[in-house]
Amino acid sequence: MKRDPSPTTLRSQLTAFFRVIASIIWKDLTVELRSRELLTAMLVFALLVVLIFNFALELDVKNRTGVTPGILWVTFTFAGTLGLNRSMAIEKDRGCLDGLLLVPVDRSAIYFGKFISNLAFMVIVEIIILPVYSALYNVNLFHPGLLLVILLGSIGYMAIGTLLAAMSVQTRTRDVLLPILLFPVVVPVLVAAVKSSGGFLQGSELAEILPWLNLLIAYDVIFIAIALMLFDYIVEE
Amino acid sequence: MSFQEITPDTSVYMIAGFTVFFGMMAIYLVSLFFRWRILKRKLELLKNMEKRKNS
Amino acid sequence: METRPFGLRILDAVTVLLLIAATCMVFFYAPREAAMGEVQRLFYFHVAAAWVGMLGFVAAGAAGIVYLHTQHIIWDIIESAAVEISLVFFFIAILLGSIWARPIWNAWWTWDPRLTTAAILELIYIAYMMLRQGIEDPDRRARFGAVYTLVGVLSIPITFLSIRLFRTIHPVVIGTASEAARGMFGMTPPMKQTFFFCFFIFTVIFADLFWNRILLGNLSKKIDQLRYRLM
Amino acid sequence: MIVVKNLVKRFGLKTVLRGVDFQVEPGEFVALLGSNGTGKTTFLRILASLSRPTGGNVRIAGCRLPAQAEAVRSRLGFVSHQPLLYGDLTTEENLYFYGRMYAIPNIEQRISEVLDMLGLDFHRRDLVRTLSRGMQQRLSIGRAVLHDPQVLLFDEPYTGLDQNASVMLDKMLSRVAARGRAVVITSHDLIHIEDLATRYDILGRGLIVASSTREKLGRGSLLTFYRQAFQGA
Repeated sequence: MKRDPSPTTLRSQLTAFFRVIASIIWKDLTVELRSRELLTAMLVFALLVVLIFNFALELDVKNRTGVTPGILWVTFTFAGTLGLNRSMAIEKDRGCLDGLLLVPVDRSAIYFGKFISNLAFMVIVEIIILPVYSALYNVNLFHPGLLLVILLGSIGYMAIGTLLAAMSVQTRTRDVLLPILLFPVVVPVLVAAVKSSGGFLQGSELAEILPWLNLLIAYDVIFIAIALMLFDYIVEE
Repeated sequence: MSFQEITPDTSVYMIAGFTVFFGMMAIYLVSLFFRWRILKRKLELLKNMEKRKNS
Repeated sequence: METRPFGLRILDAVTVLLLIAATCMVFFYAPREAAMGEVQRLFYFHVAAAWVGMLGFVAAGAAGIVYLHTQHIIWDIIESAAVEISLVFFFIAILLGSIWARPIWNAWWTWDPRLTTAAILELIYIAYMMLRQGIEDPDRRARFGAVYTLVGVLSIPITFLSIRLFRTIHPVVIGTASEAARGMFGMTPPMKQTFFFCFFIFTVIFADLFWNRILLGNLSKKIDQLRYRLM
Repeated sequence: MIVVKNLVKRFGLKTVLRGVDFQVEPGEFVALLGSNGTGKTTFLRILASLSRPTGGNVRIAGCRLPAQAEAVRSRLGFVSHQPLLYGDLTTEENLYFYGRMYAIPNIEQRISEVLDMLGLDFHRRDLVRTLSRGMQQRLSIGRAVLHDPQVLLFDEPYTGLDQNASVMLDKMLSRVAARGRAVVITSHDLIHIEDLATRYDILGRGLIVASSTREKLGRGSLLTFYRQAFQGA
């Protein structure tokens, strides 16, 4: 690597990095606050999925606790792809992605910015769905462990989802392609998240849940690292 | 384990299995062969076109 | 590269002969397994096909890394060839596994970690094919293909781990739980010899198909080049 | 300011640029002309560090591409034929967003300056998607000059503009070019370009086939020059 003519210190590079991340998050939230397209779509869709499960699975009291983690994660997964597609379409429609790529900062900052705002949208949807679900089915979901699992699972899902959405938005089939690309590679997240959510809800011992939590954390770390390495190849010609 | 003493007759499944194996291999080979032939034909066509263009 | 090189023709012939030899060995040399009967003979080809699938999987991942590093189109051709062969052979392995499982476990499908992982890998490969189909520009197709291959290659071991963990915590095995029924039969020496012979033969089959498929990819690239020149 | 030597760009099998040599001094306003599909956009995208060159040397403001892309990007403004603006943000917010990412000191003041210059002060709080195409294009220029770059690149800025908007754009272009910047503009609209640019380079089949300055050509003869260049090539 060659040095820039105007030598910049690591510290100023870091501030630039975080400033870009913060700007992208600010921008995404402002746009969303104004149009409310993305969150509305995700929320309505998530509620519909919960509703459909009620009829599809006949959720009587006996069944509920067993299938609750499964229903929650299916809902989050589907709503998540909806959000990812929309969030990337915003960048692609008016060529804004090029505008971001022109900013003098390492491209991983753009990945992180989009990743964190996508994650924020997913977490917002989850925060709304959880109380609604517990009210509708009379299940207490407010367990700190469960919240931790949901956060870890969403991180893993969005880490790889942001990367693949940046890819699928540049193809001919666009939004159809994203779930097809994404679902087979997030299987470990779903397995681990469903299992550990179930563990917390049924009050299993921590030793039983711990392997799943470790798996989630490992997945998160590995896939954030991978996405950082590969993001450049996706946005550059 | 009752069936450990008497060997069950599973030859039908065996025959089905090997049929599937050789069938799949054949399908793949045939697909490779046809793709190869189609490409060769295209190549011939393009070469002729190039010759005509040059002459 | 309009005609296949002499070496490849010889390899083709050798491969066919070896496959015939392997088939004979499976039928006539390997003894009948007492607990499962004739269907156990599928085991040799089943495992060997999965082995070829694994070879293709590793080759695709390696080619993906090299492509992203060098950006040379030949590595993209190699990568897609490896994916295609791996797709076919994992599919064969899954089918043979199912047919084997039916009389033994009384079910076509068990959610065994290896079997499930293979099925998920098939889905990743299909997604890979669809991704490539959706991109016009050959450079971008190659880049995205390589990126997705790498994502798949890294997620598969974790998937396998997670499904195995899933099974160990919930030890509900469909069908009988006897050792024999789970496929862990003791192999007699002739069985072992057949097994390793099949492994070897299928590696040769892999090499032969891989070579052929790479030539096919090369030919297709050449045609695109020629067509572009004529336009 | 811009030095390009033997630039080659291939997309898969297509060779779009086959050895372009190109140079722009500070204060020069270069029009890059040529019919569609001759690689004008590709060329500008390489200069803007959005696309990697396959071969050759590119230096912008003394920095090499793509090795020192970040340094180049901070000295460069790029206006694409897409506006690169967010429809659901206001005029002011769009500039604020880009300004923050470029780390511009006194952002508010700089935004006011730019909006004044563009004549968009009145639309400060309008959502970008409610603006006309011409106003969006002007704002897009504002976005590109926000960080006061030494090099400005315009890719087909006249596409989709009506007569009034084009005249307005002419004014903007001459205003942003007047500060000793190096400007490169691509277009197939010869009429507007003729009065603006100081030099005309013609790109045909991936090479610069002809080049001339305004002084040499004299008024009204760009079209003839353009035609001759293609007959010669």
